[in-house]
Amino acid sequence: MGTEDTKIKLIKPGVTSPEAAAKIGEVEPPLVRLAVVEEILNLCRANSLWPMTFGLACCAIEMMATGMARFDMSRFGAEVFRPSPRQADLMIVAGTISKKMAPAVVTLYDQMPAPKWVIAMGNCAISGGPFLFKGQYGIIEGAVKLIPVDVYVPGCPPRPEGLLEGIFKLQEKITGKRFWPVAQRKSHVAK
Amino acid sequence: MLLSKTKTAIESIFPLEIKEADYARVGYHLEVILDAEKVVSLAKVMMAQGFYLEDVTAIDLNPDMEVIYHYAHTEGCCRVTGRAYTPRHAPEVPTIAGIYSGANWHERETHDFFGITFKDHPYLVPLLLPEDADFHPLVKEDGKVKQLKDIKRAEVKEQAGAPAAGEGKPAPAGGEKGEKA
Amino acid sequence: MSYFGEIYTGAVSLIAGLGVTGKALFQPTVTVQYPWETIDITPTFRGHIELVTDEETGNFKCICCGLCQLNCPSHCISIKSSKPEGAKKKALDSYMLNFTTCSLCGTCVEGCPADAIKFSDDYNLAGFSREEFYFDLVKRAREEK
Amino acid sequence: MKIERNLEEHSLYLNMGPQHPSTHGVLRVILKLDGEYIEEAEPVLGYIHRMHEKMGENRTYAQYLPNMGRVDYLSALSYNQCYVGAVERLTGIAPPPRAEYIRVITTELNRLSSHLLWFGAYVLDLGGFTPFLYSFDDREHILDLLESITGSRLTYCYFRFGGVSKDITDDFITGTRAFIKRLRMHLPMYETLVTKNVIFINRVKEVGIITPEAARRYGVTGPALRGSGIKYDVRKNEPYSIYPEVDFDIPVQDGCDALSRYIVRMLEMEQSMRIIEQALDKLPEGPVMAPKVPKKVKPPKGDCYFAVETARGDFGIYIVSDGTETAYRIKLRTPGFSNLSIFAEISRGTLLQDAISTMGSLDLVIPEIDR
Repeated sequence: MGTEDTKIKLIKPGVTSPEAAAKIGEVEPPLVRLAVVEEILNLCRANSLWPMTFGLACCAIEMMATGMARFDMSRFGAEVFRPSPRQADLMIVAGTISKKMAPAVVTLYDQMPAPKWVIAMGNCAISGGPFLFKGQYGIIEGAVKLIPVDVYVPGCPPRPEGLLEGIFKLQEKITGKRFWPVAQRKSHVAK
Repeated sequence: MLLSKTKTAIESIFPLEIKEADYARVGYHLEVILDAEKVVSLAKVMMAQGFYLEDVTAIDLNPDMEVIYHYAHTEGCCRVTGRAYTPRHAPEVPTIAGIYSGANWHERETHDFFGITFKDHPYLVPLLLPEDADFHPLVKEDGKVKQLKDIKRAEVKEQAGAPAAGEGKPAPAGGEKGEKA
Repeated sequence: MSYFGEIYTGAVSLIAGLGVTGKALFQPTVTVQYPWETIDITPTFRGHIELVTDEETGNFKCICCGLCQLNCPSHCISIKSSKPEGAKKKALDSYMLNFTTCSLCGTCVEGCPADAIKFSDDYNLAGFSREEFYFDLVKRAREEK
Repeated sequence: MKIERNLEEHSLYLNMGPQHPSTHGVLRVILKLDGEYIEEAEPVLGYIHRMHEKMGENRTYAQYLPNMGRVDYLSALSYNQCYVGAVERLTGIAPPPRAEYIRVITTELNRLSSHLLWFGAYVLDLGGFTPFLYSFDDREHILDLLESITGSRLTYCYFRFGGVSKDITDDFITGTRAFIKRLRMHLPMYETLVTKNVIFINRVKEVGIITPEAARRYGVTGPALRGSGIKYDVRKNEPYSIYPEVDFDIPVQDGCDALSRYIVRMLEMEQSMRIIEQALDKLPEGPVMAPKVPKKVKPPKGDCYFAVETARGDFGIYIVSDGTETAYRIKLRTPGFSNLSIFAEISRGTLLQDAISTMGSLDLVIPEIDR
C-alpha cells in the first residue's frame, strides 16, 4: 500500500530518484556564451512567461482568477495560457498531484521546451498539504518529488496576489533583479 | 402516499425484511435487509417504482461486510436503504448494473475500496485507484474492524415496554449476524 | 432558413455582442495598479497564524495548553513549552508552524482559550524553497517587535 | 463500457485528457472514433482521487470540516452544509434560526458564483472568451462578500456543528443587496451576449440528449436532470434548513439537450437571488451558535443520511458512527459522479466536437467526482 517502490515506479521509467528527475530538461550550455545576449534573452523570457493551462484542483480556479479581469496577469506578461506543453515555458502546478496523475505531470514537464520553470502553487503542490496524513495512499507529497520546482506559493488556495508574487519571484530568479515593488500590505491589525 | 405504495411493493417480495426507519433521525424512510442474492430483485422493484439509485457503497464489518444501496425518488420524498451482507473474507454480491446503468461505476468504486466482487459485472477494474492497485484502502485493519452491533443505533422505537433494554440488545435481523462472530 | 436569412441573424447577434463590448469601453476605469497600489484586504482574511502579545506585559498570551496542536486537522502546529523553577505558568519555548500543510480552516484560532493566536494578513507569500514556510512564530513575533 | 482495442479496425483512438483545456481538470476520456463520430467513450477517473472517505475515518468530526471545502471547491458551502447537517442530525444539535438563515444566504451566494463560473467556462469551451471575463468579474464580487465573513475565497470552512463560525455584518447585507442589483442588470447582458448568440445556439441545441429514462437509470440529478424535464430538487422535495420558509421556483426545461441545461442554470441564478433577498428580509436576530455544543462531538451509535442540493445536484453524506469521536465510515455521494457516468451513453454516435459541449453542459468538477 503506497510503498516507496511504487512511488518511484510511477515517476518515470528510467528515472529512479528525485535527483535524477531534477536533471530532466536541463539546458545544455551554448557553445558561445555572450553575457549581453544572455541577459537580453533572459529579460525577454522573464517578461513573457507562457504558462500552461494545467489545472489540477482548487488552486486552478485561483489561477484562472489571476488571469481574469480583476487580477489580470497579463500586466506582467504572463497571460498567454497555452493548452499545449510544447508552447509553454512555465508550468503552474495548481493542485494535488495524485499517484495516478504523476506520470502525466512528468510527461507534460518533459514535453515543455527548455528553458522552463515550475511554480508549485498551493500547499498540495508544495508538500501534499491537508491531504498529507499517516497512511495516505493516493497522493505525491509535493511536486518537487517529481520535477524541479523554482518557486513555491503557499496557501490553501493562495490568493491571486500570491500567485502574482510567485511570478515576480520567478522573474527575479530568471533575470537576477526584481522589476516590481513589494506590495505594501495594509495591516488590519492596527485598526 | 409514496411511502406506503413503495412499502407495499417491496413487501410483496420481501415480506419480513422491511422496516420503517425514523426519518427525522436517520434520513431515510425504509430499511430493507436482504440476502446478498436478492439485491437484484430489490433493484427491479425500485426501478419499477420509479426510484433512482443514489449510490452503492459498503461498510467493512466483522464477520460480514455490509453492502448498502441508497435509492431515492424524484417525485416526493422517499428514501430507501437496502442492506446486504456478504462474508468479509470473500465478499461477493450480484451486480445490479443490468438494471441501473449508473450502478456500474458505483460498484467499481466499491470494488476499489473494499474488494467486493460484483458477480457478472461487465467491467470490474479499478476506477479511482491506479489500474495496477492491489490494495483496498477502506478495508480496515484487523484490530480496528468492528461488529455490526457496535455501529447500530440501539432500538428505542416502538418497544414501549423496554426502552432501556435497547442498549444491550443488537438490532434485529442484521444484528443477529453480528452476534454470531 | 434561407442563405440571406442566416447572414442576417448572424450579423444581428454579432452586432449585439459588439454592442456589449462597446458599452464596456465607455465605463469608468476601476483598475488599481497592484504592486504599486493595494486595496484593503478584509479584516477577516485567513492567512497563516501569528502569536498575539499582551500589550501590557509584552509577553505572549499563549498559555501553552496545546489545544491548537491537538485540534489541527493536518498536524501543522508543534509547541514546546517548559515550566521554569518557581514559575506559576508554563513558558513558551517554541511555536513551529508548518504552513505547507495548513488548510486555513481556523480551528486553531477558534479553539484557543486565551485568544493567543490570530490570522496574519500575509496574502502574497512566495519563496524559493519549502523551508521558508516552516515558520518559527516565536522568532517572527520577536522580530516584528 | 470497456473499449476493446482492435487494431484491424479502421477506428481511431483518441485520448482526451488528463490535461485538456475543456475537461475542467484532470479527467481523461478515451474516445473510439469512426471519422468524426464517436463510437465509444470511456471516461477514466481517479487522477485527482484525494482519499476524502479514508480521511473521514482518520480525523475527528470537527477535523473533517475543512475537507468539505475541497471536495467540490466551487460550491464548497453546500458541502459544508450537508456535512454539518448530517452530524447535527446524528447528534441532535439544533442550530439557531439566524444561523440557518446565514447558511442559506451564503450557500445561495456560493451557488451563484458556481453557476457564474460554469457559465463563463462553458462558453470558453465553445470558443467565446469575452463572457468568461464578465462572469469572473461578477464572481469576484461574490468572493469579496464571502471572504469578508468566511475569511477564504474558495475553500470555505465556515459552518460549524450547531451554527456558523462568525456572524454576518451589516456591510455584508448591504453588499449582498447591491450585488443582487448588479447581477440583475448583468443577466440580460449575458442573454444578449450568449443566450441569443447564433453560434452558441447552434453548438448546444439538440446536443447531448439525456432522456428522462436514461437520467433515472444513471441517477443524474441537479440542473442536468431538470434540463430533461424532471422537476426534482432536494431543496423542494426533501426540504432542509429554511427552504420551506422561502418562496422559490424550480426551473425546468423539456429540451433534454445542452441548451436546456444551460437555460436551467441561468434561470436558477434568478431563483437563488430571490431566495437570498427573502432570507435577508426575514433574517432574525439572535445567536449564531447553538448554546450547548460539546467541544468534542461524539454522536451516538448509528447511521444517518443527509442530502442537499448543490450547484451540480443531489449531494448526500452517509455517516456511520460507532460512538467515538471519529466516524466509522463516511460515504460521500457526489452528483458529478453519477452525472458523468451517463457521458459514455449520450456521446455515443455523436460528433467529436459535440462531446465538448455535452461534457461542459454536465458541469463537471473533477475532484468532486474522484473525491
